[in-house]
Amino acid sequence: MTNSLKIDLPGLHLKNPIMPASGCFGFGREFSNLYDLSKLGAIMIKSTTLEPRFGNPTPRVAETNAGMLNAIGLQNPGLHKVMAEELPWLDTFDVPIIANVAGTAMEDYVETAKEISKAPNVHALELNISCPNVKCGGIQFGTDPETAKELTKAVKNVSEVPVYVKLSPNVSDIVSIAKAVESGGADGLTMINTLVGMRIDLKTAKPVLANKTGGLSGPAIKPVAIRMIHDVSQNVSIPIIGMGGISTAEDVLEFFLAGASAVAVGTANFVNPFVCPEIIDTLPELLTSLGYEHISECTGRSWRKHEQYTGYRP
Amino acid sequence: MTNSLKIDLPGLHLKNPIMPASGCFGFGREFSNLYDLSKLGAIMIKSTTLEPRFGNPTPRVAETNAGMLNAIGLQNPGLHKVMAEELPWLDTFDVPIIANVAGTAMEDYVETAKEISKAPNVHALELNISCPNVKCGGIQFGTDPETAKELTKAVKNVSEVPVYVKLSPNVSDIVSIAKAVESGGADGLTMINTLVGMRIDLKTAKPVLANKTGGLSGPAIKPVAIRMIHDVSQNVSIPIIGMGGISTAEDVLEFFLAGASAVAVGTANFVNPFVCPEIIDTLPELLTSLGYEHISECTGRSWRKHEQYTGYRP
Amino acid sequence: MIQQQQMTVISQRLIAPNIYELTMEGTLVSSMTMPGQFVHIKVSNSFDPLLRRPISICQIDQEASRFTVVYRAEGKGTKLLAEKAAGEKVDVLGPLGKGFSPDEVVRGARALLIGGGIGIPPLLQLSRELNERGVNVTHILGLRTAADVFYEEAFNELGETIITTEDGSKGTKGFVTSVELSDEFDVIYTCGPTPMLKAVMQKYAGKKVFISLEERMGCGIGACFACVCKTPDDGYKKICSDGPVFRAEEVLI
Amino acid sequence: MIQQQQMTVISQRLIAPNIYELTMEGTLVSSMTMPGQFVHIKVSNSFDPLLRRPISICQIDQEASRFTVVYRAEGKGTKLLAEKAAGEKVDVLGPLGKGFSPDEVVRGARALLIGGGIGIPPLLQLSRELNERGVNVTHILGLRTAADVFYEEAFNELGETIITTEDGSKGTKGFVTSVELSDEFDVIYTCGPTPMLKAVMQKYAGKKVFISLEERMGCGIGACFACVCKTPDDGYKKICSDGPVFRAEEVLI
Ligand SMILES: Cc1cc2nc3c(=O)[nH]c(=O)nc-3n(C[C@H](O)[C@H](O)[C@H](O)COP(=O)(O)OP(=O)(O)OC[C@H]3O[C@@H](n4cnc5c(N)ncnc54)[C@H](O)[C@@H]3O)c2cc1C
Ligand SMILES: Cc1cc2nc3c(=O)[nH]c(=O)nc-3n(C[C@H](O)[C@H](O)[C@H](O)COP(=O)(O)OP(=O)(O)OC[C@H]3O[C@@H](n4cnc5c(N)ncnc54)[C@H](O)[C@@H]3O)c2cc1C
Ligand SMILES: Cc1cc2nc3c(=O)[nH]c(=O)nc-3n(C[C@H](O)[C@H](O)[C@H](O)COP(=O)(O)O)c2cc1C
Ligand SMILES: Cc1cc2nc3c(=O)[nH]c(=O)nc-3n(C[C@H](O)[C@H](O)[C@H](O)COP(=O)(O)O)c2cc1C
Ligand code: FES
Ligand code: FES
Repeated sequence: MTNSLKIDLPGLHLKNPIMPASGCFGFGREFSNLYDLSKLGAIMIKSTTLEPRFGNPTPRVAETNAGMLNAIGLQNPGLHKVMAEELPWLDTFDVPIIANVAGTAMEDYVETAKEISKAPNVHALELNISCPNVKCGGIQFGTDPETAKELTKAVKNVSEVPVYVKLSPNVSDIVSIAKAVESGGADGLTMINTLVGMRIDLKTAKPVLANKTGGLSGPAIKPVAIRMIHDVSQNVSIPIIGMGGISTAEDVLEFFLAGASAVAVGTANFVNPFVCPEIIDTLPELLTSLGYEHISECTGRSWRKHEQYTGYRP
Repeated sequence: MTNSLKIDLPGLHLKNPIMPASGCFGFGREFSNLYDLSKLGAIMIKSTTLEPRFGNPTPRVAETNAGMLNAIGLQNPGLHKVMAEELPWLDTFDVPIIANVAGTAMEDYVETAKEISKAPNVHALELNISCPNVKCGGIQFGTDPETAKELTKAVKNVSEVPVYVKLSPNVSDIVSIAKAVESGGADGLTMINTLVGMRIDLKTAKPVLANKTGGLSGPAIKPVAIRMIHDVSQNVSIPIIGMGGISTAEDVLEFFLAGASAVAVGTANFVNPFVCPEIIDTLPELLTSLGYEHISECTGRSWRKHEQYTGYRP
Repeated sequence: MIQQQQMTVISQRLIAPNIYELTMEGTLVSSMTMPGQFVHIKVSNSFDPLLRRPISICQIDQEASRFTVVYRAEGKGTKLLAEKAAGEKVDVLGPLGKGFSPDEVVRGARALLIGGGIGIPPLLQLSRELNERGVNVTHILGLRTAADVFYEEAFNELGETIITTEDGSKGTKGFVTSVELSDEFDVIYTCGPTPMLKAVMQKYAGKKVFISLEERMGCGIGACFACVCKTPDDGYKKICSDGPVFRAEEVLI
Repeated sequence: MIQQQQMTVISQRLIAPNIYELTMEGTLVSSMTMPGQFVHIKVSNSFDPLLRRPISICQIDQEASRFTVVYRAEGKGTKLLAEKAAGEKVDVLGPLGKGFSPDEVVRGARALLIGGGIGIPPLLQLSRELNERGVNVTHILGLRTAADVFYEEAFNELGETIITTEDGSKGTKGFVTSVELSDEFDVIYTCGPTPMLKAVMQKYAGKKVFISLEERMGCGIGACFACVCKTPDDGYKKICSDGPVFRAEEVLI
């Protein structure tokens, strides 16, 4: 039955195409108390930077209508500790790791990518060029096509595993960024990161988040993610791991129809910590009920001629 | 009491800063059966183009989590009929009209703006350079600063009334567009128009909207609007009419604190057709409860030194 | 006059698989004048679901200030509506649109009412009003299968009632257009899925046919241009305010 | 073990202006081991509000598989929670975090429990467990005004209970730190708004003080880094999983 979910992507042989999104699952320790992590298709670990980062002051999250803002600020224990403690611990599970790499300068990215790609259970990198919550680094790499391409190239040069680039939705033309990144040698795309947003507290007249702005995630942004994946998937030939507001098996399918070949679940893990295994369990039946034999048949079906294509093939 | 809501903006002497947003109120006829339009601060009429437009095929709307997509496609009876029938009818109410002008080429915009600005009850224009739902025209004017500036200039040249430019949120850097438009002579900004989004029907595997993509509006986009108004208001010295997800008096205040000097209500009119008069009635009490004497004290308070400023002054 | 009112749920019951009958009470009912009009229902106070749901008026009881709708609980909004119990409040905007005008036929005339699935309910109030005006009414009600049939008795009391089911488990096997009647009718009223409306229009071409249309709606009152359909003269009609009921010749579907 | 469970509402009542006491039943209760832990409640099935709400456990009844929370209905989520009636289901994730350890004191020791406002409820279960361990407990409960006082009797039964009100309408006028006690205490437990915690830490500096912290939360289980606070050694603690209860010296507030 779950055979209908098996997906191969560059570097990734996934038992199913469902994985927690970076930053919404830490390094998996907390969720390992709730269910067996081996059940997941993959895990996108929290953005890792060369040096440890404490992140932004609190409050770091705020609720919005059908969404939330976060400005964690890439808190993480740094490359060394992730290599020494988190990845070996994760290796006790039968699940490939996608290591999310962030930085503030090209050199950071390159050094972190080079090292972390050597970990035996890291099967792919996710290059975070789209974090809206850090002063320098992150998002400026993701809004200019040329810079995005250069960074991709540099990281591809040193990485031992395929490189996926995580795109920002805060751009006028996401297709041109996607194409630039593809021409820089990216093996795949992950999209979307959060939209920049803000909430203001009426009583204090100040932004709710200490960082003022934060990244908007959750069901509210789903239509934006769907649109961007729909547009990008028609213009690149590398696979897309889709994310942005996924909470149900139906949502997963909507992302596939738009053009995704796998998906990640972020915010929904906070609402229902069992959401990933629940989706994995219900997806096969949903596929059957809609007449599909394998989920890969769905990829891009909203715009492809059906005959033409049955999902990304590596 | 409602004196706490009186606001003056270029061309506009408003009894209160609450107005229906363009496209969510038609030309007011339907709502006039529900309440007295003279109660409103102003009315932003449906985008008017030189020639009549039928718009896009149906379905034209789709629901999303805490939001909706629309792809009406600027259906309107055209300049001539708006001048001959709609504006004279609206003149029977004591309410200033902000005429929203759209087009597909610079000349259309200029000609429509020139004519419609002559109507006695049109006190300002709103230049729609941000409609995501028409093939050519609209949004491409709103994503390139230089084009936006040129169009603003051209329209300013011919308009008999102040010109507000409506900005698109689908850009990498809204501040640079805002500045360009200001340097082109805009008297004010209105923001934000809708975010481009999509929904896909699982059963048909096709986009729900006939136009495929549509504009996302409603509470879901409020944090994006707040952030953009917060950023833009610190970088221009023309006033902003804010919109995007407003449903309550509290929302109105959040927009003012972010940097708006007046607000428009769009999607919420569909959920509660009485929302505008209800907000106008409850706003004074909310202001009092938070210790404000006049709503103009709130403009930009989330980022201004309090002493420095007490709202936009013409 | 269109009103927005917190109406009180009097009763809610399942009358066929996933089909609910909901009766509500409030002064808004006094404005309900035409069968075939609809109400726009906000099913929860939350922003999710955000939009109102258009549902046709099925029965009106002016004396008790009550009206009834019948709907299929399928998507998010209608499933929430199905949870409302007696005593709870529901936010109703209405009555909206222009319905079937029973004035179109005179005493003694013959009317044929053709309903398909969830298009059947609005024909009940219409049939009652036609009966009151002394019109002779025949009904054809099309459903998928025997279990889906509802209101058969209520229609039977108002005139001859022919049931069709796609699987033949009850009545005539096939569609509403599979029924051959020898009588001549002065007017035909029909409500149901668009393919059915088209088939009915074709079968009864040349007759005086009234159809009730559906479209995705925003405002429901004619302001947003979400629900337009084209007309033969290259113009358009808004289904929510010019309709949902039209003369077959008026609109292109 | 952390569980997610649809728990059944047993009772909900208003015990002071805007303050509700909610009792729920389910097997999840069997995992509740430490006073001061909290649960993360999803107040509706809708995506709006989206996030769970962290609420402290106030009373645990293992025999009946029931527990009680006391909360202020102020924002969107807690107002919806206040609408839940007996028999309804509520989605609870818990128990979460590390609470007050009653093991820190020995039989015959003296403990001072200081609660402010909505920080009072978790001290009730703590006081009970301290009493069971033969600890001598004194309570100081700070509120704004007489009408806001709740659970006075319950605390009285467990030990000396001093009420303070800001307006002096009941008990000592002022704040919890306005109370001067001649006794020496072996341990102090406190829960309430941050300014109060700071004042208590200052007044009882040098003592063994346990504080319970609050912060905006995402996951509630330690995975998202939303709720961190700094520690004196330049490290950090996650309030949701390392706390919410800390030794005063452990964290910088
Ligand atoms: C004038 C009119 C009268 C109607 N009368 C009835 C009736 O008496 N009984 C009944 O069961 N149904 C009726 N419908 C259809 C009913 O409106 C939809 O079934 C309902 O809106 C679906 O909502 P949902 O929450 O189940 O689905 P969702 O999938 O959650 O709906 C998502 C969005 O799509 C819209 N939508 C989905 N399906 C339809 C549809 N078929 N027509 C219009 N909008 C749709 C919803 O209103 C909502 O905005 C009528 C529709 C119209 C236009
Ligand atoms: C560990 C812990 C234990 C708590 N125990 C209790 C308790 O026993 N009784 C009680 O009344 N309150 C308690 N609180 C505070 C309670 O969580 C908030 O009052 C509640 O979340 C506010 O939700 P709302 O729907 O009323 O407000 P909204 O304004 O709708 O909340 C919006 C968002 O902000 C968050 N938020 C708002 N205020 C707070 C706050 N003070 N602390 C944390 N998050 C907040 C909400 O969780 C939500 O995500 C506790 C908080 C924490 C962290
Ligand atoms: C609390 C939080 C922390 C996040 N941290 C990261 C991060 O460290 N790196 C990253 O690439 N994305 C991060 N994201 C973005 C998510 O991975 C994801 O792209 C986004 O939230 C959209 O998906 P969702 O709507 O399912 O949450 C974070 C999101 C949230 C909500
Ligand atoms: C159905 C619909 C039609 C719209 N038509 C127009 C339009 O014709 N011209 C325009 O400038 N904006 C149009 N808008 C955008 C709104 O004016 C407004 O900028 C946007 O919806 C955000 O506000 P809201 O979230 O309050 O709806 C339309 C929005 C909707 C929902
Ligand atoms: S639904 Fe708005 S015009 Fe018909
Ligand atoms: S709330 Fe997620 S780490 Fe504490």
